[in-house]
Amino acid sequence: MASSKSSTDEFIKGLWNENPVFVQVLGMCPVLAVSNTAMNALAMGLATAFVLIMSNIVVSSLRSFIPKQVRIATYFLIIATFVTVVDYVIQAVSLDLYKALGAFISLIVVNCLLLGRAEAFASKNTIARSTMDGLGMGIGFAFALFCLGAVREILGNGSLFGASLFHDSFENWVVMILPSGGFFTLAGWLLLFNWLKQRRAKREATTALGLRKEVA
Amino acid sequence: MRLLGLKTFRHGVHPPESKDETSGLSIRQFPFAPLLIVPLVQHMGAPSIPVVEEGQEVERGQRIGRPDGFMSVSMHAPASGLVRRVALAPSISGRMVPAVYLEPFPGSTQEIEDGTPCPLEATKDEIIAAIQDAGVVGLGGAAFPTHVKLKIPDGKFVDTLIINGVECEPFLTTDHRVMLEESRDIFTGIRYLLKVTGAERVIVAVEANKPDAAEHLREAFPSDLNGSVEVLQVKYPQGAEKMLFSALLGREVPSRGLPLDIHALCCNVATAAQIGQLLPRGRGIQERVITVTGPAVKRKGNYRIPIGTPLRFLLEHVGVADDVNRVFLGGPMMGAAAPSLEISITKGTSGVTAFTDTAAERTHSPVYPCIRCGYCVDACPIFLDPSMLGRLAASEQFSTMADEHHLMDCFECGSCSFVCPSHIPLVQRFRGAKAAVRKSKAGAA
Amino acid sequence: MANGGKTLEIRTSPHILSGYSVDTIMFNVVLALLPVAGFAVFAFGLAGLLTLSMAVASCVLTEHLICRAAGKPSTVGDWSVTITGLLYGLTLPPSLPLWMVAAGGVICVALGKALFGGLGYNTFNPALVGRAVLQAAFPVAMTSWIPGFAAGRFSSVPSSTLTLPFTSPEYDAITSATPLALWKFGREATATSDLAMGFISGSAGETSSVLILVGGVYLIARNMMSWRIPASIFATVFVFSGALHLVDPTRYASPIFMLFSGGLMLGATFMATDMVGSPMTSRGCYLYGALIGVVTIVIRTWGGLPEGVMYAILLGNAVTPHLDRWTRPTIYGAKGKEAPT
Amino acid sequence: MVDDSLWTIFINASLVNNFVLAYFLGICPFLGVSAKLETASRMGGAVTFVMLVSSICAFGIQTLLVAIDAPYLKLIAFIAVIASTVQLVEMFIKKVSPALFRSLGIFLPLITTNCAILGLALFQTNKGYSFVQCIVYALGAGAGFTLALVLMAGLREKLELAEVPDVTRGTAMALMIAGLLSVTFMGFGGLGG
Amino acid sequence: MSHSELATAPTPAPPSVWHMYRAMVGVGVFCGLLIVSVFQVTLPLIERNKAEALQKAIFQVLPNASTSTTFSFDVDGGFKLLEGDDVGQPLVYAGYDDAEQLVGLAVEAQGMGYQDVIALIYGYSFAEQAIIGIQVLESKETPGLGDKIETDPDFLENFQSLDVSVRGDGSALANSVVPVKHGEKTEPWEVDGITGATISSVAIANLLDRSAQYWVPRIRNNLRNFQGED
Ligand SMILES: Cc1cc2nc3c(=O)[nH]c(=O)nc-3n(C[C@H](O)[C@H](O)[C@H](O)COP(=O)(O)O)c2cc1C
Ligand SMILES: Cc1cc2nc3c(=O)[nH]c(=O)nc-3n(C[C@H](O)[C@H](O)[C@H](O)COP(=O)(O)O)c2cc1C
Ligand SMILES: Cc1cc2nc3c(=O)[nH]c(=O)nc-3n(C[C@H](O)[C@H](O)[C@H](O)COP(=O)(O)O)c2cc1C
Ligand SMILES: Cc1cc2nc3c(=O)[nH]c(=O)nc-3n(C[C@H](O)[C@H](O)[C@H](O)CO)c2cc1C
Ligand code: SF4
Ligand code: SF4
Ligand code: SF4
Ligand code: SF4
Ligand code: FES
Repeated sequence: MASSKSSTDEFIKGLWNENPVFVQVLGMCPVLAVSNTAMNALAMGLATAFVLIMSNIVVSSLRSFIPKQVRIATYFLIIATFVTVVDYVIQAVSLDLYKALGAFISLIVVNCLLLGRAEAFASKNTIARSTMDGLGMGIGFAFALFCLGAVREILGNGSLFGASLFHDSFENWVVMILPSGGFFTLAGWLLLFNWLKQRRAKREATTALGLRKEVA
Repeated sequence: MRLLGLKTFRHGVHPPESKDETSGLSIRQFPFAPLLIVPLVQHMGAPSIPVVEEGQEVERGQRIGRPDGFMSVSMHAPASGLVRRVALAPSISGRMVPAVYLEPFPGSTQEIEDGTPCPLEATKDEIIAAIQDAGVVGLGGAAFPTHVKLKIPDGKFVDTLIINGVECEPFLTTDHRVMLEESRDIFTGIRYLLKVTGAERVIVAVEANKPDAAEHLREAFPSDLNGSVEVLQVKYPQGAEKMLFSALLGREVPSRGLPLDIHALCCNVATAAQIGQLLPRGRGIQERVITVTGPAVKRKGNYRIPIGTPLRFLLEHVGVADDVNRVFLGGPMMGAAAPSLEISITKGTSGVTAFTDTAAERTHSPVYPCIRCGYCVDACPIFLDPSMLGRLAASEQFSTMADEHHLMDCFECGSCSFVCPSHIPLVQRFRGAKAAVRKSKAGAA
Repeated sequence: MANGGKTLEIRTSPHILSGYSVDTIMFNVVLALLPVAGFAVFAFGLAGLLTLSMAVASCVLTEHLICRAAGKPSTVGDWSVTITGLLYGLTLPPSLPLWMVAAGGVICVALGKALFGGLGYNTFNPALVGRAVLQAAFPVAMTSWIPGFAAGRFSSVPSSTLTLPFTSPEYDAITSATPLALWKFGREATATSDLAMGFISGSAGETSSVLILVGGVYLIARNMMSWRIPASIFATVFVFSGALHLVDPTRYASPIFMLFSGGLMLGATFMATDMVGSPMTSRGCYLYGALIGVVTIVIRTWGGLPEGVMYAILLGNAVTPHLDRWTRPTIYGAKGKEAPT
Repeated sequence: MVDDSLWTIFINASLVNNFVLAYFLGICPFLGVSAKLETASRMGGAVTFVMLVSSICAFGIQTLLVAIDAPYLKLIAFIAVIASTVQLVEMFIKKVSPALFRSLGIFLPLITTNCAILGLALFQTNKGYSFVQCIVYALGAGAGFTLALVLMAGLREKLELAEVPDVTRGTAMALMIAGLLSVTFMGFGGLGG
Repeated sequence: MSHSELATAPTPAPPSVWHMYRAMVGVGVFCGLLIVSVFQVTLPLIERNKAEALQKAIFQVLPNASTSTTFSFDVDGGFKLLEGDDVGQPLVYAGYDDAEQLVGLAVEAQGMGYQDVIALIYGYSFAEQAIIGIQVLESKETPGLGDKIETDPDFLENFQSLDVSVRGDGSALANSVVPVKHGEKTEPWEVDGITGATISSVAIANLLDRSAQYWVPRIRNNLRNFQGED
């Protein structure tokens, strides 16, 4: 299957059909924890995407060099290294952002998406393909985080990227910024996806039926 | 367990009793139908083997079927007449069963020939054989061959015999009348039963709504018998033997065990009366007392009805309302709905209740989802969780029901369905589930 | 014969029913709640009436529309959603902006009930789901109270009630603290008679303990409600807060105060008893009540919030499956020796 | 050094700032292993245990890293040491108590790569807890994790027999329950303060 | 699978131990190099960021100060200028004005709030014997509610001059810092609470009280440590 796909397909699948958050439900912790504003969500998403792309590249380029027995340990080493790099870079860029993301930058290490892609994809594919996979998955992840962060910030704070959207008397839905709001928002997105999927399935079923009728 | 002075069991329900209209009516003899259809299987176990042929003339009380093995009993002709056919006939279960079609002679008398008596002095085995030969099965409803129950295996013993005169089922008053009118037979029967089982004492159990029966039996209680008459609280299903054991003896039959495991044995009063009546005379069962009642019945009463009387004849004779639409053999709690009027009365039939549309209480009520009200949990005398069982049944998780929720311990008393405000047909689901479990077990074996 | 060609109906036993039905039970709960609602309207005037009407209307309408959208017959007729609406309305501050009331009503039914499968399948009490989410969403509005029996309450409404949708309410200078807040943040106890009769500020429905008890007794007498749950809650609260009060009366409020203040009466009588979220076994009900009682007192005494009944009941709902499992009775005959197979 | 009382630390880690419901740590096992009560409670036990072990490890590593002044190795060292310690403990349990191994064992490797464990190590370091405080913190976090998981499992088992609409079935429903549990736990706000 | 099949199946070459070492060490070296170089590059930036943030906070709470110096505190030895080996000792920051006169001290304090620990820094003025400003460093209080402790002007006004004068014998504060209900503040050592965020505002008052009870007497008893007379 995979071999018949072009690199562009690898990129596209991560964005939509195999979106790590909405479809595969991976790496939930950072998704929920740091999506209380669009800015945090996007920063976290990009940080994760960076680590994902870099580790995919390194893993796929070293794939013949690393024996099976020690692969998980090396993957962890590689991922932890890039996370440490990101951690320091963000600290150097903005202390405020670093504070907002808190320990969740470090926690990218244990995000199952990273180990999962390293093990399931990068260790078996070429550098080019793995890069595209990392890009697709990473951007898909960042996109999903942004979707969450935007909803939560707009409702919870009446703003997007810190810019006020409504007039002053807008009443914030504080719950959206609270932990429970994270659960509810993600649940809402999943409900939407389920609903779309079902509608499409139904429509396909009816058109298939229609075709069969025409044939008959 | 004792509440408010009277003994009873825990949980259970209080359906309306509806017994007043017939409890005061004495037992009346019922005429012969033009054609009696006597099924050869009226009990749990193997069908009897016919010993008559088409065209043969039989005497009332003559044996027409012999037992096929130990789990089977004899059948006797309910009337003198001509055997028209030995063929299949419809039964309450909907299945066709072998039966003897008997056309009574016009003017056939109710007289019965006596056979070889079995005196009280006979040995245990002789008495057990005589009971089998008399065709006695449990008249309490289950129609389990009584002699099987009485055959105590080596190493087991019975200390208490319980005679079940509770009659907790609404509408029915047969046991009530039998206790009032046939106490002599009952006590004779008890003597036989005590002898066979070796029990030290007997307890006759009566529900508090039959004070006259309790009073009568107390007075008639022979002074040489070790035992008593106990009055129990009115509650359904007080008459189930398990509930009697816990109420009277404080003992519980082990799950999937037998009453023998707790050294007790339970017989219905009518069964005891039949034994007391038949054995000394060497006769077999030809008829039994049946309450015919219900809002749709015009001449309600307690009738002594020949076995094999077709339902249609019975109802025509007592008269029913034009819009009758449901007829139950037994009472409304445990009785089975008659699929047609072509089936006939058997030894297990303790009552016939007929309802019209208007009087029907189980109207076309909407079924709601289970609201977890717990009424069923508070009702189940076996302490099951009918709500959980019902939900599991709805998603067809039959093996979970059996393995984790004791499905097979449900004895289908119907208390849970009765109380359920969501009108979920719980017992119906449990019956289906049990059948499925048995089938898969049989398939696996 | 009479029944000549007619077919008989074949159903399996039992053929009679007790006469209880979900809709009659629910309808009776509505009846039992009406006096409480009536008193709320009497105490808070137009504001109370508008709050309650909006709460019921939004809940009922949401249920109706969701049923329609799912292509199922509307289940509004079983009255359960009316109870949800009424109880939800009774837990709200009477001056809450109507748009918030409506939003919470949608949350009650959609998030609290319909998305889990509707009647009987919700795990948490829908009315409290609505209230809890609303409290988290609009904590300030949800803790701004007006005093009851204000003059002119039948001719005007607080300015906050008619706030435009999605905008912040403006409060007149008339907000006042509830008895529990007075105690928690000022150690001021309110007179018991005022508590019992409802001459206090608070949620629309928490003001009249007596009418709540009357409704509860009515339902218990008709066997439509578990007496075990409220009894266990009251006993636990009384004993626990009584013990604390004995230790230090200045720090810990009296048990009578604890029983009659806040949402305890309404919650214990009408909300903890919602069958859908409470245990089915009797031992389970006692434990459930005890848990609710203890958590309520813990939150009231040591927590950050002045009132904790709502959270205690929601926690009770969450623990219910475990209570049901732990307290499942031994079945008949399982105590004795194993049966020979 | 922080002067929080042990009681405060425990209540805070288990209820007020429940690792799952307020900090969003360990969501994957929370969603993945909460469908059956049996596995959920065992998983809870296993996580609590690993938390304790890794809390002790992390305390040691942090002390060491401060001594040798190599903060940049923190993450790698945490991951490596926690993973190998858990591995060792796993082998030890397998030897000493096969029964315990059977009930906890299968979860252990899974748990090591779970953010609740690493999160605990990072948080206790950030907060600057003493050794005893670290242990109480780990126990509180473990208890809170187990509580959330077990509550969730009970509710999901109950809903398994419900006629849940198709759109809600699966992860969406689990998230909704988690959200409602999270709202419920907000009632504990301010406790232990 | 039968034995004969097993025997004929191609067995993968056993991985040589050398390969494993090579991989681990190779990757390890690569990672180590990467981390250390990134660390080296970012360290000055990070330190500068942190220092700036701290400076900003100190000057926020000590408005008259223009420079600051960090002191560490030793229970036996009093306050000392911070040196490399004082890690683990509590720190305070002394602020000096343009004339290099000591204006006050900035002290960090923390305590449990509504959701989690609130950490803040406050400025203590010698002249006024009062807290003259606070700055919240870390708080997870509810947005729109508890976070009013950072934004509510009425509340922050409490800390323009919050009396923490010491008793005559210098052993303790003359009056504890106490929280009161909103609008009921009458004494200079009282903190006027925030309606709707009582817990958070009470938490601030309490943590300030605890910290000031500890630090203010010690600071006053070791005053000369800060004036270079040590
Ligand atoms: C739910 C239920 C209710 C019963 N009620 C009665 C009853 O009221 N009277 C009775 O004699 N037997 C009743 N039985 C049957 C008894 O359990 C028992 O089988 C019977 O009394 C044994 O006597 P028999 O074999 O002579 O019929 C009931 C059984 C069940 C399962
Ligand atoms: C296969 C089988 C064997 C039985 N064996 C005995 C027995 O040995 N002794 C006994 O007292 N009852 C025996 N019973 C009868 C039951 O215990 C019980 O009395 C009978 O099913 C009627 O009870 P009920 O009317 O309450 O349902 C047996 C029942 C079955 C189905
Ligand atoms: C979701 C939610 C969040 C809350 N957050 C805070 C908070 O951050 N700080 C606080 O002091 N109180 C918080 N509270 C508690 C109440 O708003 C406050 O303690 C209570 O209403 C006290 O009221 P008063 O200050 O008007 O007397 C919160 C309550 C809820 C429901
Ligand atoms: C005694 C009793 C109490 C009830 N309490 C509530 C309640 O607190 N909240 C609610 O939404 N519905 C309540 N209901 C109605 C109904 O059970 C509820 O809507 C279900 O939770 C919907 O599945 C109650 C019903 C009864 C019979
Ligand atoms: S339920 Fe059966 S056994 Fe009990 S009284 Fe009725 S007919 Fe008799
Ligand atoms: S029918 Fe079965 S489950 Fe229902 S009450 Fe009777 S024994 Fe219990
Ligand atoms: S009685 Fe019916 S509605 Fe009530 S718990 Fe049992 S099955 Fe559910
Ligand atoms: S592998 Fe671990 S981190 Fe990934 S989804 Fe499964 S449990 Fe979560
Ligand atoms: S991302 Fe936290 S456990 Fe998976």
